[in-house]
Amino acid sequence: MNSSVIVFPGSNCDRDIAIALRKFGFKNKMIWHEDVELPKSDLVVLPGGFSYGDYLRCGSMASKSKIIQSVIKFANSGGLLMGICNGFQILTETSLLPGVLLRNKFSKFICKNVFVKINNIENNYFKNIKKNVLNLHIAHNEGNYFCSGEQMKEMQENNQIALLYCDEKGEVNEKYNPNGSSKNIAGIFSRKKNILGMMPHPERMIEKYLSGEDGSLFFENLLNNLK
Amino acid sequence: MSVTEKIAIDHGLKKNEFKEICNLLKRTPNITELGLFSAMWNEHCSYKSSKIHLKKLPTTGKKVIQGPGENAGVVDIEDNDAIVFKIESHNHPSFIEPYQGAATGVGGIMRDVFTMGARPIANLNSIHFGSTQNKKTKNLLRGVVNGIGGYGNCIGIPTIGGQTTFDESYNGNILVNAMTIGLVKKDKIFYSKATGINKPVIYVGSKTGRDGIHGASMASNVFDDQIEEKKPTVQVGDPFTEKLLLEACLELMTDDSIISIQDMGAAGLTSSSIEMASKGKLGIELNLDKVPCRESNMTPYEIMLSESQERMLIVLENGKEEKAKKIFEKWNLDFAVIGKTTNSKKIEIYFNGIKNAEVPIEFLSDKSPEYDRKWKKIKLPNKNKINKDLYKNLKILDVLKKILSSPNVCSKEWIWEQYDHTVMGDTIQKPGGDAGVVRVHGTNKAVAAAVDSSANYCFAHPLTGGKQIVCESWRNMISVGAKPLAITNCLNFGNPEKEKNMGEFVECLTGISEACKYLNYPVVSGNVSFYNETKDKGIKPTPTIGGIGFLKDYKKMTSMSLKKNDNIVLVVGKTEGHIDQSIFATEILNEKKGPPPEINLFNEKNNGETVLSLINEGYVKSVHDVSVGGLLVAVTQMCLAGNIGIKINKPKGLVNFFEYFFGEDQGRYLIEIEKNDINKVKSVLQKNSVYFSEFGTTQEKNVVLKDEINVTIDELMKINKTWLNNYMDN
Amino acid sequence: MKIAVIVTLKKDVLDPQGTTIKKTLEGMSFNNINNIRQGKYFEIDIDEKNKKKAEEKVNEMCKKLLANLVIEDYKVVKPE
Amino acid sequence: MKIAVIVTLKKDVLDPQGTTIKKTLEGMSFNNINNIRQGKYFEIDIDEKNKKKAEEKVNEMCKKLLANLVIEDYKVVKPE
Ligand SMILES: Nc1ncnc2c1ncn2[C@@H]1O[C@H](COP(=O)(O)OP(=O)(O)O)[C@@H](O)[C@H]1O
Ligand SMILES: [Mg+2]
Repeated sequence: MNSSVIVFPGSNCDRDIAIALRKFGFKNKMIWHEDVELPKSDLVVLPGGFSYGDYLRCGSMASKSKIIQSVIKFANSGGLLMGICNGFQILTETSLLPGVLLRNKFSKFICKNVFVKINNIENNYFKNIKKNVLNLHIAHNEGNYFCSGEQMKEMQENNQIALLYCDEKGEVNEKYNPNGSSKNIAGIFSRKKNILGMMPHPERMIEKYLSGEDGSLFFENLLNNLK
Repeated sequence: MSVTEKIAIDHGLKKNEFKEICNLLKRTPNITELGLFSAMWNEHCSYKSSKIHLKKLPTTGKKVIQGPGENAGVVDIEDNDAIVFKIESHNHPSFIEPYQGAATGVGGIMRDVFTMGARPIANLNSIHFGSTQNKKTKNLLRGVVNGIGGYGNCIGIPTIGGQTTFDESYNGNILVNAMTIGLVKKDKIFYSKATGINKPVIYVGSKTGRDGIHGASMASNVFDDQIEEKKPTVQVGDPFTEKLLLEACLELMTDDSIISIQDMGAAGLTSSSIEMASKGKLGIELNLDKVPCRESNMTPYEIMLSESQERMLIVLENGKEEKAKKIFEKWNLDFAVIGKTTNSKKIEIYFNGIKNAEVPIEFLSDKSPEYDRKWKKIKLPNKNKINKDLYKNLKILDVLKKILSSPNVCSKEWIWEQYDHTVMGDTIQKPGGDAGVVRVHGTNKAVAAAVDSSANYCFAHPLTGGKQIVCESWRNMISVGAKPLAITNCLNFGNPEKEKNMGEFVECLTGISEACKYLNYPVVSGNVSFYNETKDKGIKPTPTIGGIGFLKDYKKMTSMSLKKNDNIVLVVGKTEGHIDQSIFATEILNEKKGPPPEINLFNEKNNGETVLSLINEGYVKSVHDVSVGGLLVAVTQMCLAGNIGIKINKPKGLVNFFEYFFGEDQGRYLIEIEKNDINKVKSVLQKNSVYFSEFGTTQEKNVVLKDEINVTIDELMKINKTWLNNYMDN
Repeated sequence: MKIAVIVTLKKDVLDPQGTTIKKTLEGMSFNNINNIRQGKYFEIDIDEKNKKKAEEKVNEMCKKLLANLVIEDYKVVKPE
Repeated sequence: MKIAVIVTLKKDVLDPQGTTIKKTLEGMSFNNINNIRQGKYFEIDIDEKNKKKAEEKVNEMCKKLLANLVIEDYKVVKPE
């Protein structure tokens, strides 16, 4: 399987995600934001970090970069496109995903482990996954998901909600919401479920010596689904 | 404008210093030249009060590749890998503008590290604030934490540790010390010494603005009522540009285009250009018309003294300009050839085509003043005869709870959760433990790091305090299973022109030096920050030690979280119940007199090395050094980290429980051992003449001491974690 | 010519920063604050002498980059 | 009563956000931009009917929290 990771000035989880992809068997290429062409890919990833310093609005300037037109084309033709953290913010700024990620509720950067419940497994990302609650890591300042009432309704009707903040047992409750996201949303899909945006960083959880191993589960499963 | 003595004095120079400058030059300097002298001769750049004392520090060792004198120190960690690290203060700016002050502090120290060719792999910080009752404290703390996080998180370097204290002596002078650790290939280290003449001098990074002019002289002065007027000297940090600068520099460093490289830190273009030339015994010619400026009409004086951030000065090999330019353009950074090296041994500055300044380099560096300031010896205080009746009304559990929720002991999670501590995917020990640990990417090796200071001990007796902080740093390395390698130190003191402060400095340094020598824990870099004083009120002496340790195999790392029920916890090291200067004495009894706990370097070394060998043999399931708060606080921290309880043995003999449980005797560790291994471990300890005793047995839940304590982990956890949250969020 | 823009969050969008600032101010004993909202202010110096044309350009900048119309409103104003 | 405040960076102070925005706009082929500076806009709703008093209070808030006079200037204005 071929993956491509787009590198923007200020991306800083690009190496981490590349390592994770390779560890679980993807062939990966790093694509510079000023490139115009996307190589043939089975998966494209917009990595975490602070593209353009997170200035103006997180992801806003990356969404105007040269490469982004090819990324949009790729996604519109059904390609798998995943945005993690800053990548998720870029996806909403390009309108590939609905809504927006606001400043965290208590106006604080949060770096910690959280539990998320997988809300929809009928897609290439989570089909066949062995757990329905994952222990993942978040590290962000703007992860407070917000969208209009209409958009929310539409997402719910289309089953577009991917991940929800919850407790160990999968109970979704405002108590376990780290950043104020509407409905505890930690990740969402596009209508066709080929685009996934999520705040947690599975790439930081790929070894027992790191924050945990549920990221491994995610990547192994993703690769199997694509085979 | 012709320069007068008054102008020189306004620049922070002393009368006799100005006279000396005129003597050296055999004329009066012009204003640009005066700017150069004032920048290079101030305390911050010249180390004029500290130089003669810093020479005492042990700075060499088998693993030391580069000691003090470069942008950062370098130590060997085998297989052609080396660690570059340094700590630096940004105290004065942070008090004036906490966000930007702290942010640019982090930015500055990272540049010191990647200047040497190293990719930063971890950040730490040591921050000290005034009393929690002080009105300013909360906003200062919030601003500083936001600034440190804002900068470090953006660049994508994990912040893996730090230290936060509150004490009213910092009411008017907070301390912000930032440390960075970088990884470099041993044969790819870059230095600041320029060599060769007629080599192009390159300016890269952000444009030069009027920010921060006189920052270095601000750091060389006490605060007074006019503090407001000094404000314009605060710089604004741009972490985004720093990230680009980091990537661009590392890209250029892959071949041998660079002869010498130096970040523009304090005193900007002045100190960077002069240092390069001085180390190479060369001259340097600068054409300021070529310097990329943000504002029009900047004068040579302003350009030379600007402390705009995110800039570097590079001496390139001839013919490499085009290649270098391409790289910096790719990263959207300014690039300009602004001068060349010469054999004149002078700095020559041109502006508008005319020579604007000319000073022999030597006058600015080697001939800078050096003072042997008067200092007063500080006697070891007598033991405080605390009336034992004071203990009678106290309950052990209440005292424990009070200490766990006191500002200086409570959990600092509120702070470190705001720092990205896992980015780069190699953090194997997060903040909250004895030391942060990151793996050396792609290998089995790992590096541990911690920052330590003990202002109360140093205040009570600087010599002992100086030893103690080195020992504590050493213990923190051992506690994560790392071999202590070397340290960097940030020496935060008051006004050196006062004998008492200078005495504190000299004796702390003597203590540091003795301990480092004994423990074979050399000092490879550091920074001095004097004049932490407002309206005559100085801070307690606060030297900060940034320690580095090495793990050959990261899988052998230990942590302080208890692992399993029914294991034995041993106290290693002797408990005598030293109460003076302990948190029990100062916070609970409100007794501030007496000496700090004594340091026995022999025991320190012997205990530490024995514990480390037990760790390496795999016997130690968890370990924590015993520091502020004593045994009971230490064991509680282990319980909270592992979510496991303990049944504590009653101490034998006629000991006073308060002294036993809350005394702060040094050189101690708590280690968790499986019952199967206990005899073996005891025999190793005995063989090495290490004092130990059985402290308790782990159990499923609750911390229990018969007749005195029976409390759940959850309750203690809540007490420990909520204090800072409540303080900051309400 | 200098032109300014004020970008504000739409009314029904949560403003965590505003809320935090309000709380902090209350902690500093400023009472009677009903609400605080934080927005952005831009001052754009543009090489265009015709005011109408300049404003048109700025309007376009707002739509394309400076404001996210999903959550924000913007208004072109006279610079302060 | 609603009062607004505009906080801007002082003239000589670096504005990394403004600089980055300018570059991005140029990349989107907006030419002729001489300069962009980004500031903050606050809308404060305060329980005080007397305009002068309200403004006084807001002035104090600015000095104590909303603006850092070391690097920023502020101006109390009419809300948009
Ligand atoms: N307390 C100290 N102990 C050891 N070395 C020190 C100490 N203070 C400063 N140094 C060394 O002196 C040199 C100059 O320090 P400094 O001016 O802080 O560096 P920079 O110019 O990079 O900011 C550095 O090599 C530093 O490591
Ligand atoms: Mg330096």
